[in-house]
Amino acid sequence: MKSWEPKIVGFLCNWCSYAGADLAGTSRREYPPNIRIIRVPCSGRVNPLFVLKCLMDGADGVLVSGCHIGDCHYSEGNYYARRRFAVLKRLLEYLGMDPRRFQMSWVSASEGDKWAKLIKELVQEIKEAGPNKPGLRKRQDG
Amino acid sequence: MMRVLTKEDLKKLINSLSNSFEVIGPKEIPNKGVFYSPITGGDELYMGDSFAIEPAKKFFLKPSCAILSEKPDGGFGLEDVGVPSDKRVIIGLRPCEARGLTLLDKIFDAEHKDKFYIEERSRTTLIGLACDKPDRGCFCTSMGGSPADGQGLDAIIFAAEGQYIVEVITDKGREIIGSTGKKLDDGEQKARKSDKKKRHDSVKTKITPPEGLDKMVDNDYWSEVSRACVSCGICTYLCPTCHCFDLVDEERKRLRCYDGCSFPDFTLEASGVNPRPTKKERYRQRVYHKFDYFKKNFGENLCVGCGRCIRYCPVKIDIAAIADGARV
Amino acid sequence: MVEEIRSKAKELLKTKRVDIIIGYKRASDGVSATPAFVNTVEGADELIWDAYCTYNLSRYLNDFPGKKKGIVAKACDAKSIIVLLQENQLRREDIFVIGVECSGVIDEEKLRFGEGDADRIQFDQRCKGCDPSVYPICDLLIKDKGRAKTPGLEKDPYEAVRKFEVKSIQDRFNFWKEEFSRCIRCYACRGVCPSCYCPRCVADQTMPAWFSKATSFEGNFAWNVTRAIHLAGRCIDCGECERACPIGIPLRDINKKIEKDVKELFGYEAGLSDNGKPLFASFDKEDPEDFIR
Amino acid sequence: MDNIYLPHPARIIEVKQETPDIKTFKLKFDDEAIGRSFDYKPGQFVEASVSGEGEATFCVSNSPTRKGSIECSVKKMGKVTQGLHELDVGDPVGLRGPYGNGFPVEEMKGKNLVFIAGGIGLAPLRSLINYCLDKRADYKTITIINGARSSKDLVYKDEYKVWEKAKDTHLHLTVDYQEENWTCMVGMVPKILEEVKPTCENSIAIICGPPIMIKFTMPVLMKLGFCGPAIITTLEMKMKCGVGKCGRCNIGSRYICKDGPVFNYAQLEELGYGF
Repeated sequence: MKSWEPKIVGFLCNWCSYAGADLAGTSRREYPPNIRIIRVPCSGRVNPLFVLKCLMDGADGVLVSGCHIGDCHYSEGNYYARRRFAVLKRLLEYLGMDPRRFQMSWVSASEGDKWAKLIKELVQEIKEAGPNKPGLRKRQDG
Repeated sequence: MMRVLTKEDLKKLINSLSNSFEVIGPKEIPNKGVFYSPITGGDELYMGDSFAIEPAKKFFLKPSCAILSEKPDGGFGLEDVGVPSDKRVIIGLRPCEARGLTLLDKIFDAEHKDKFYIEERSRTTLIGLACDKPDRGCFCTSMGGSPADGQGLDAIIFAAEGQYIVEVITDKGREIIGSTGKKLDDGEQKARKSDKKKRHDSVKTKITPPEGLDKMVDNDYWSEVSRACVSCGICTYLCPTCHCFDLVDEERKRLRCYDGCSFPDFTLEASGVNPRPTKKERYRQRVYHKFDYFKKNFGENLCVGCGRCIRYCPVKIDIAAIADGARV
Repeated sequence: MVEEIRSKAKELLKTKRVDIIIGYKRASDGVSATPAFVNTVEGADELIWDAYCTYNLSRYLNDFPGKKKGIVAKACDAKSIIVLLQENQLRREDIFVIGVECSGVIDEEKLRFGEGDADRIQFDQRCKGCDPSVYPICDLLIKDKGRAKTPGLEKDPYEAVRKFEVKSIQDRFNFWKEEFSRCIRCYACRGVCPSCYCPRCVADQTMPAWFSKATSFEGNFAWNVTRAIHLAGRCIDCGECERACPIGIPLRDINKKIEKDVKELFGYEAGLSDNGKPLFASFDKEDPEDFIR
Repeated sequence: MDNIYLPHPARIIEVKQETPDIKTFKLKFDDEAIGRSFDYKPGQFVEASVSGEGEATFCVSNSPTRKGSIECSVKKMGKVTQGLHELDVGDPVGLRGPYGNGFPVEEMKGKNLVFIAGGIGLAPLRSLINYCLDKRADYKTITIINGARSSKDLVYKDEYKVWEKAKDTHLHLTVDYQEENWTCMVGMVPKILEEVKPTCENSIAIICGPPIMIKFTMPVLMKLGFCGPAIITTLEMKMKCGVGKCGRCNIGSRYICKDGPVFNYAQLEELGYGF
């Protein structure tokens, strides 16, 4: 049996975090390939349902990443996201979801290094948390 | 055949059944209520007066049940899914629920036989528990049942002064009860009749099932009685005879899940058209299905008077009173 | 009180101030109450008021489009109305709120169905955290002169939440797994909730299907999280969802947790004012972000 | 025991874009023996499964007299139909059926037939029209009134020429509003029906289309002298199981999937419903 590798879904805002991840790539920063990126216009676009769907459909971790406060391309999208996910994060923990599985970050377009470091840490943390198998479903690996 | 079991006998019986049967019975969860669930020992069985919240229907028509699965090799194609074949006994279900199953048989064990229902039925023995204290929601005697009725059961237990009198009805029941306990003597046998009558008379709520509902389809009565409805699925999901379902594809499986006429989405078409657009049509559908359509097709009302939909309706809509009051 | 409610209802209907009165009437079991929708002066005589009137009637306010509605409202219903006004679901001029001073409603689950027990009224747990003196939206308040049995405010309404928060993650998971496993997805929690008014709930959507329709752990967990998160900053803790739940999931525990967090994090409380933006439609530049990396 | 919900594997052998949102799929069972034994009447339907999406009900739109494949015309609407539209020739689907009662082709023998269709409502009627044309001697005059919102919403355009040329057959095409280069009729179906004035003498009208069209066409048919049993329709409702169990397609005490979908107006009135 091949060793388990976590699957992480990342919702990245188009203007900062996606560009930051891109920068990490173009400047050849190394980081683990466990993250699947979904580009969204703004972290404010991310619905708590997106996160929930990922976690219920078998993702081991979810990351929502956007511009630093004050830098939002749409002025205030990330302020809304911050509120929303503060509540969701606490709720998921209350219901027994491992806090490492849902994370949020601000990564700007120039922070390629931060991105690479963040993903390294994230993957490590989720590896420690182990596979996400809430209802002990038989998951389709791959 | 009638036998007398002490409490100890019943416990022993259940413990011994566990070897060769999957045993299911009412279990009490503190502050939540009574639920039918697998029983591992006689001590777990709840034989009190409270009724289980969910009817025993859930073991024959499961809330969600895989009926097809995609081929395991990842290739396309739907495959049949098996039904477990080990023998099962449900102990302590109420006569109304067993009667409900006899009505469901008319749907699922008829033209186009539904193997999931039929196989679950045939692997299960039903040992009923006669009711001692019907509550205000019960109206089984108006629907052709009785707290002591054996219809659809393989055996029925009557709790009597610290012991249990078991009436064996079918061979399946005999297989379970066998020679447990003592034989009931002849004098006692006669007393059973008056006990049954006493139980029958203990159901206080009485209604007259409606006739000729088809003449009042457009009546305002239906908007009046359905106004408080919150369009939830309690009445249909907890009903021992409601059997509507949805087919959904999930996780490489096709599942049959409960669905009900009270939900607006039940009949909503992809085009946006909904033939039952308001609570009036939806609630009327439920009453008509029970007291008109089913009667036209099968000669009986699709209601056993168990009272669950009345007891658990979040806004106390009372189908007994509504059916009773539906007069042209 | 009952007489006052009836005469006010009659007056409102007679003067055409409202077209319909949403109140309570006796249910068919002769003990409990059921919602009443009165549109005639004579009909107002069936209105009642007592501890069995547990429902949050503001749920029905949008069932009568284009009509002027009068509503018999307890403290919790009044708060719900505030939330509905704040979210532009109602027009203030379309409603007339008859506030009724409430001393707490009965806990039906402690009673055998259809059997009253007026002497030993056990107030519902939810009433213990409620301050029934808050009636900011009422056009009229009918006072309870014989009010004696006020359940009284709990010292710390979040005590249970705090106790649960410190449990281990595995304990918390196991607890909710067990509770959610009984969920039959009847959506009664949604049905009775005044704030669950979406024309098409995400649970019913098929394109995409947001979560499993089956009564699997995943489906039940996702539904209960979704219900709760959609009520964040909107739930006024009327506790109707928990009461309606036939299989007894402690939904109020989840609502309370969010209520507590929202208060702690953003100093926000639902149902206090109909001006001002809802929680998630607003932000503060200083909102905490210690969880963000 | 057999699983009544189990579909037979089949494949798409041809896809035709009828209108911007309607495609006709030609389907063939993988197992030829099943294909040969798949016997159906015009008006019956099948349940088609799309991998991962689910199952939906479609009427068979080709005539049983032209066997070899099963054709279904599908309008892109919900989850399953969208999934189907994404499929191409060679892709697998699942099929079970046929279900339902179908049109009373025997009772219709020796009668004049008036077909009234709106939009995709022509699909079940196309099966019946071609069936009747293939057994032309059994039926008298055939009148077809087919309407659509615009000319690009008309389905089965290739077949109009054949229908027009068939013996004693009259085709009336109509669109809701006048268009460039449109030479046929203009106006809603009820109005066209009034203009065409088919005789009610020894006639049967078969109508299928959106509810609103049926609502306004009924009075016209009545005025022309058609009575209850002589007006036939095929009903459409959300269906899931196809075998009278899942409970959503009740119309009165009948199930559309099991006892229908074809009813005449007299039967529907008896059930307490109009069209």
